[in-house]
Amino acid sequence: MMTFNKIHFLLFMALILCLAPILAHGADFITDQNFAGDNEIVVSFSAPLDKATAEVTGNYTVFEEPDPDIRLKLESATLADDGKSVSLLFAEPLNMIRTHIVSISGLPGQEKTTFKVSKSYLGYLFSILISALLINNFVFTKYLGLCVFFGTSKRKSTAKGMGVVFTLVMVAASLMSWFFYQFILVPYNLNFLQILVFIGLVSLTVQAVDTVLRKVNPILFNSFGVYLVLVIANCVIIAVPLILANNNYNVFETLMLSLGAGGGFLLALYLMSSVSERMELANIPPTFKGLPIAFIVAGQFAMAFLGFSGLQIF
Amino acid sequence: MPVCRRSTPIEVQNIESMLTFPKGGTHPPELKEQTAGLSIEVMPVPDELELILGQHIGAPCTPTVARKEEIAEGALIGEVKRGLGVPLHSPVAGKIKAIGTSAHPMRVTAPSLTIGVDHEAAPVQYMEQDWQSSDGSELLQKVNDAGIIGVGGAGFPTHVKLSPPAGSPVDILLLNGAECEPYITSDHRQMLEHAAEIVGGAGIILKILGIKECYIGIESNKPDAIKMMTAAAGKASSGDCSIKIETLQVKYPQGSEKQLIQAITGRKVPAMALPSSVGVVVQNVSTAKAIYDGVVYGKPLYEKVVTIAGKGISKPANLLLKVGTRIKDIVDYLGGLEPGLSKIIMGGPMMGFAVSSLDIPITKTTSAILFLSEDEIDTSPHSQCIRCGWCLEACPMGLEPKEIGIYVEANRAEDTEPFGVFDCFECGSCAYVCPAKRPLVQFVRLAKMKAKRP
Amino acid sequence: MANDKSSMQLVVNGILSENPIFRLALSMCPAVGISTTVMNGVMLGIAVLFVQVFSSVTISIFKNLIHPRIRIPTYTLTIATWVTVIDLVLAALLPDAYAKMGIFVKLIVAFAIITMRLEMFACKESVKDSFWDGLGMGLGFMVGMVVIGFVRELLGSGAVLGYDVLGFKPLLFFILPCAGFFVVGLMMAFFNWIELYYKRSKG
Amino acid sequence: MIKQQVSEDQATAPVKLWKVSVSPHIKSGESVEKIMWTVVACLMPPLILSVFIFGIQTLFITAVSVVSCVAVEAVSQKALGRRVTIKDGSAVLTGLLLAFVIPPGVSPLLPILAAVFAIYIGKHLLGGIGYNFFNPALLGRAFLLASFPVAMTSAWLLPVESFGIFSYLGTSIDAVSTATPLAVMKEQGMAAFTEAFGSGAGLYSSFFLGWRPGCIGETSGLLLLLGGAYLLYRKYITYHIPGSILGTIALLTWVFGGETYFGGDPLLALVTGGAILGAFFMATDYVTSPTTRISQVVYGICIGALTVLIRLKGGYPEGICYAILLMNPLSTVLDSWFKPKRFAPPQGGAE
Amino acid sequence: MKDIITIIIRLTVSCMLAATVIGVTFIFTSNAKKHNEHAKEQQVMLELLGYKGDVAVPDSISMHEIYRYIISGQDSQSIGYLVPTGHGENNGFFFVNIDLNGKLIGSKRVDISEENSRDAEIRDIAMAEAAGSGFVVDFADQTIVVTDSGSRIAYLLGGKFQGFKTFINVMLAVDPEFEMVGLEILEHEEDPGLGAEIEQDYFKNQFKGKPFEVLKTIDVVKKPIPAEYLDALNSRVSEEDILKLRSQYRDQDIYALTGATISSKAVSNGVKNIVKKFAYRVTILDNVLKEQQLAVSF
Repeated sequence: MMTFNKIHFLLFMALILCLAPILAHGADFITDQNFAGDNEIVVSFSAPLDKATAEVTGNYTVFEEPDPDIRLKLESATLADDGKSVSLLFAEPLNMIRTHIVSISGLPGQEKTTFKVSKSYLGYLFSILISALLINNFVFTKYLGLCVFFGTSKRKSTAKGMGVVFTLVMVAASLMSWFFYQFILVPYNLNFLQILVFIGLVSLTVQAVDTVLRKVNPILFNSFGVYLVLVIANCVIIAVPLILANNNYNVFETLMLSLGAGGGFLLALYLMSSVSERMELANIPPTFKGLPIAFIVAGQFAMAFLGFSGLQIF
Repeated sequence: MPVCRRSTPIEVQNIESMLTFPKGGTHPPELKEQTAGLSIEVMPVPDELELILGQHIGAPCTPTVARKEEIAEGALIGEVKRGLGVPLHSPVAGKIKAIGTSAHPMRVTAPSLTIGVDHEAAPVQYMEQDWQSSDGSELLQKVNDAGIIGVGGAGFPTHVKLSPPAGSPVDILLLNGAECEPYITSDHRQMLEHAAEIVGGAGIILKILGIKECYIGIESNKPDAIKMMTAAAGKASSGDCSIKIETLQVKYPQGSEKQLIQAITGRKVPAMALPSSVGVVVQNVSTAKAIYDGVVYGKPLYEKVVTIAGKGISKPANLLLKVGTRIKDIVDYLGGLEPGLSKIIMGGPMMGFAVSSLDIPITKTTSAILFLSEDEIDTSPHSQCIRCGWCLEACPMGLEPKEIGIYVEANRAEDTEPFGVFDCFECGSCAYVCPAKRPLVQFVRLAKMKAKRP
Repeated sequence: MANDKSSMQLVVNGILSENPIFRLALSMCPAVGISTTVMNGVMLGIAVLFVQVFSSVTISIFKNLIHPRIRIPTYTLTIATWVTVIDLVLAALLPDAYAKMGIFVKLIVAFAIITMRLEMFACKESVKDSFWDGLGMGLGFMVGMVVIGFVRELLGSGAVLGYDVLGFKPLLFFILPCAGFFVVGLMMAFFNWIELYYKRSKG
Repeated sequence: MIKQQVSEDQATAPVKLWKVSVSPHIKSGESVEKIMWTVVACLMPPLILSVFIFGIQTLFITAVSVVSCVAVEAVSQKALGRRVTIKDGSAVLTGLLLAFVIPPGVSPLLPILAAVFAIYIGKHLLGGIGYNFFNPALLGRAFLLASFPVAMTSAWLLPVESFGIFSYLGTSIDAVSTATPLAVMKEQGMAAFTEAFGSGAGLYSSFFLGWRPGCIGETSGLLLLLGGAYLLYRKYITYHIPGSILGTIALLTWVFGGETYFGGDPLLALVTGGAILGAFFMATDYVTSPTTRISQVVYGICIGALTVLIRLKGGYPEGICYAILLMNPLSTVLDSWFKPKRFAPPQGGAE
Repeated sequence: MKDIITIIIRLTVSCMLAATVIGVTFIFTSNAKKHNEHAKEQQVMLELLGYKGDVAVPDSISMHEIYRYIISGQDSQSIGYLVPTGHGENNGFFFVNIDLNGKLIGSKRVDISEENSRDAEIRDIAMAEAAGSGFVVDFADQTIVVTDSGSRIAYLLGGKFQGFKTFINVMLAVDPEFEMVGLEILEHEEDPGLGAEIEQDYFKNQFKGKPFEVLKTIDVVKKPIPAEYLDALNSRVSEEDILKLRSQYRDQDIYALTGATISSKAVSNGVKNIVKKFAYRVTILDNVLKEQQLAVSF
């Protein structure tokens, strides 16, 4: 039963990986460009450059996208030993949340090459995933879905089942919500119906999964069916569409957010269930038995998860 | 679960190096110096013997004698009517005083025969008989008639062990001379003093089983025994049979059947299976000696070499005792108890049973009686498990004693099966190493009672 | 079941013996998430009170018209409607407080407590009783939130309702998000202890 | 008969009976107390050295920490109706380790609060020793870091010069505080690091000996290594956890820690920060670490990887404390994934 | 079958009822919401200018919004400003198009009301029309010029930059000489107790009164704030003393928050960049307006 899910999950991930190169667009001659340090941009080329032209700072113009009239002051341009990458050092620290536009003149073949430097989009997508999964884990740092979290984290098998069902429903519901939000609610100015539409879509997804599963794979249904009802009562499932509506995410970002949120929920459930099983064996004071101690342990988890705060992989 | 299952054919390990089992085990202090140098001493027969009717695993004997009946030395006094078992013989000439119950080391009481010893009767002389001409099944019958059981510990009827099921052909005989328990030196002394008989016994077993290969495993802390046995084995080996001595590393529980088989042959006996399933029969060296006596001289098993040691006894010794001798008589013979005595243990300190009374008689399987003083044993209270994992390290069976203990303490003994509670043979390695002094063997026994077999 | 209960009893029942946070342990997310100040507790409490009362009354009025097979969707619809209403109203009238509560106002729609009361109480009882029961539940939630908020605000920032009372900040820890778990856990234990104590003293 | 000892509860029995118990009747000489006090002893040299590095107040902070941990342990055990086991040294060890991971310039009041949190909430509410999921000392530290972020991230002191161990007494910590090497490296870059602490062999040796800003007990790699080596020799710990942690930190720092790939300084990564203290004394805590060899190695690798992740990309300069905390609850999971290898399964059984 | 029809009918009716309730609420609240939002913005701005609490805002004060757009053509870019012509009757905007070097490309009148200009959609359409076909317009930022009886007293600038965790969103006020008048942190996600202290008065007030010359090169120092200055920053001393100390520490860099150097540095760098960019642009815009003699409201 689990393999069934695993295969689907793997297929899904493979699909994302196939899509990845399409997202990572790049100019022909310039193979790579990104921020290196606080005040540094590194540009890589497919062929070695001439040191004489590459290190002339006058050949470069760099500005932030909204400020084409204000050129950033370049301190130096240094060609790497292999001649294939130039590191541009600026006098002032760069505002890295903005897209920077770099123009290089004097490159062979072209008079002027212009390209954008921004934090890598793929990295951004990944950081949404990691953020929802670890840094802003929906259970331990955003405090959502606690009722279901404490309800289903007693046994590892329950936790796994709940987590997997939850992630699947979450991805489906979020994508649908995104679609409705982007193409119906926003164009027709119906944003005030958000809550109604989103909760309706979630119920619909759950009902659909329920019906399909019952017909297609009754065995799977028997093991996961019970969790489907619980999914609706979980605030994470409605929080994700609300967040994506708030932040105006696009479809990939939505996908990443829902995957991260679901995965984070699964992770939290699994961690909690593994300690719950041990907690049952412990001699816990009677007034703390049950939920109070579960809360205290969850608090300890939340404290450990503070270690991820400020994590910026990209 | 990934499982490495190594079965036949055997990977014969380098015979020159010292062998041992690869996983687990501990090194309790050997403490054999007290008695290792003392040769076997025959203790005078006390006035009264008490023979427990159930000397071994299986059905207890039914007495074949009546009260007040006069019996001769070596006479049959008990027989197994139904089930698995061997007959019981009288160790002395005398008179049945009572058929009743006696204190028992494991159970509280057990049915027994009390014999008043006739000190006047002349000792029986056993004559050497020709056994070479007999075939396997005749020899097997003789082994049974002599009432021989595995004297090393569990007391499994030997003739059953020597007739393996048809489905599993046996090709190797192992004689267990490891004697890995601290204090005990009775097998050691047997090997020193009766090397030829042991090797002869091995020959008889080989003939019964119809095989040619025999290894005798001896721990390296008995170099003199290894030397004696090697010499004896060299003499006995011929084209028909090869008897080899294997030097084993000193490590507890080297003498456990499964561990010994793995150490010497590299074969692993599966859980809940007999050694014969991997083609091996294991016998204790003392059992081999008993078989020799029983087959060659027709002398039934009614005497036992027992190590008496510990700081709680005035004079440690290796005694040749009649089965049925009470501890009380031994204590009297050896000059009494010492102050500070805390526990009396029948068997080794790792697996033996603490006894509560001096009235308990020895049985065919008793290999030692230890009188341990307070500083030799550990009585400190146990604390909560700190999950150090030392017990996992020590367990030769790859079980998880810490989890068993934690579950039993939380009244969840019925959930301990996944941690392997039924594979445990209670060697006590885990409890020995436990820094929290947890009574893990006790937990395991409780768990075995409550958990369901898979 | 509750026909013989007076309106007062229904309200008290919601606040004490069936307190949604400490006794029923439902709708814990805001109790942990935004209970850093008393004000947040009051605001969200008002929102929940509004939604609970209005939903209970609505369902109670229309209880005979609701088809049993679409009971739950109807509840969800009702709740979502009233949540949207209070959401819009708060966003328009109290933008500051609304900003502090983040998406928790919208998340009232997924509160198990409200659906549960509709299912267990409002769809069977009279409009009047439903009103009082909804009031009790809402007040119970508010009381829980206020108590937690009081502890956290006092210990975390030395203030009550935004007014500095201690003059110093005892432990920053309490206004940190993760402290919510500890405070709620300890308070639940406290409630358990009171119950045990009460039972023991009774006999 | 001869002098018999009778067990107390059976004194009234008509027949004199001897003590009975389940085998084994002998036990190894090791005990929880012995282990704990040995670890405490191994931590003494770094503590004494820290007095000479950061001044006499470190001793005071440590004493407060140890005393409050022991007191909280005793009070909680009394209050919860359990046997008071302060003599087993586990509370002393927690107190010592707690003091070791806080900066030398903090107020002595901090460890008292942390002790309450670590011992009462982190340990005794969950069932006492053996049942806590997180290392109490590190939980205490995380609590302090959350509650007193300024003190915990800025009260670092420069090593005192010429045995002036009283020089920090009575001074305002704000005036003398400095930054840890890792913080300098993270926030200001390698150039500023070289400027502040020098470079070359002298840097490594002085860092290795402990002459650098840092937590009270983490600075002296040498003494901590000696302590760790003694624990290894006594077989109280095995090399699996420390080895895999330090190896992973070194490897990953070498690969990702520099300006370019494979340009990091693995040695520096080990001698700055609390890697050695964490690897030998924190991550090897029996209760919160896995028990089988494979899971210990996986656990160590994960801790090392998380440490490097937090150091290089996270919000804190040093990540080992949080890395260990994050892995602590996973130790049971790892143990259930990598069970000890059974002797042999039943024939024809589970395949 | 009949069941299903009933269910559908009942559900439809409930949905319609729900939608009605929500719709009515929306209609009633949307205007109030817009009004409140605008009022809140105004309040932040006025507070920045010093009209806090009881201080009444004089009627002579008025605010003028300048919107800046980037106009991208085939391979050229220019900056387009939407400058208000005045309030009330003769309201409307000028579209001023300036190339990257500060030369005027063209200007034209755009007829949208002040009220409509606040709606981003309407404004964007008007702007695109003004820029002509073949040009893409992108909104860049907006600046507010504050005048008192027709003379400029301050500019209000917004900005967003990288903090320690995520971005920091600020609004600041500078006087016509680009001396800092006030700083407000609107949004941030820094650590409580550490970076979050940038919200505190004692940090924000450090920027007050710094002249443009100092702001241009402002940096942070890792030293504790002197006690007397701290009191002044927290407004614990008299008004005169505050002014005295402010001028005393005028040329001093910003004292970094203990344990949050990165956040402090982010704010000071962000403020520096915002002010520098604005100073550069407003000079150019003023020159152009003067040359063209366009009658603007400020």
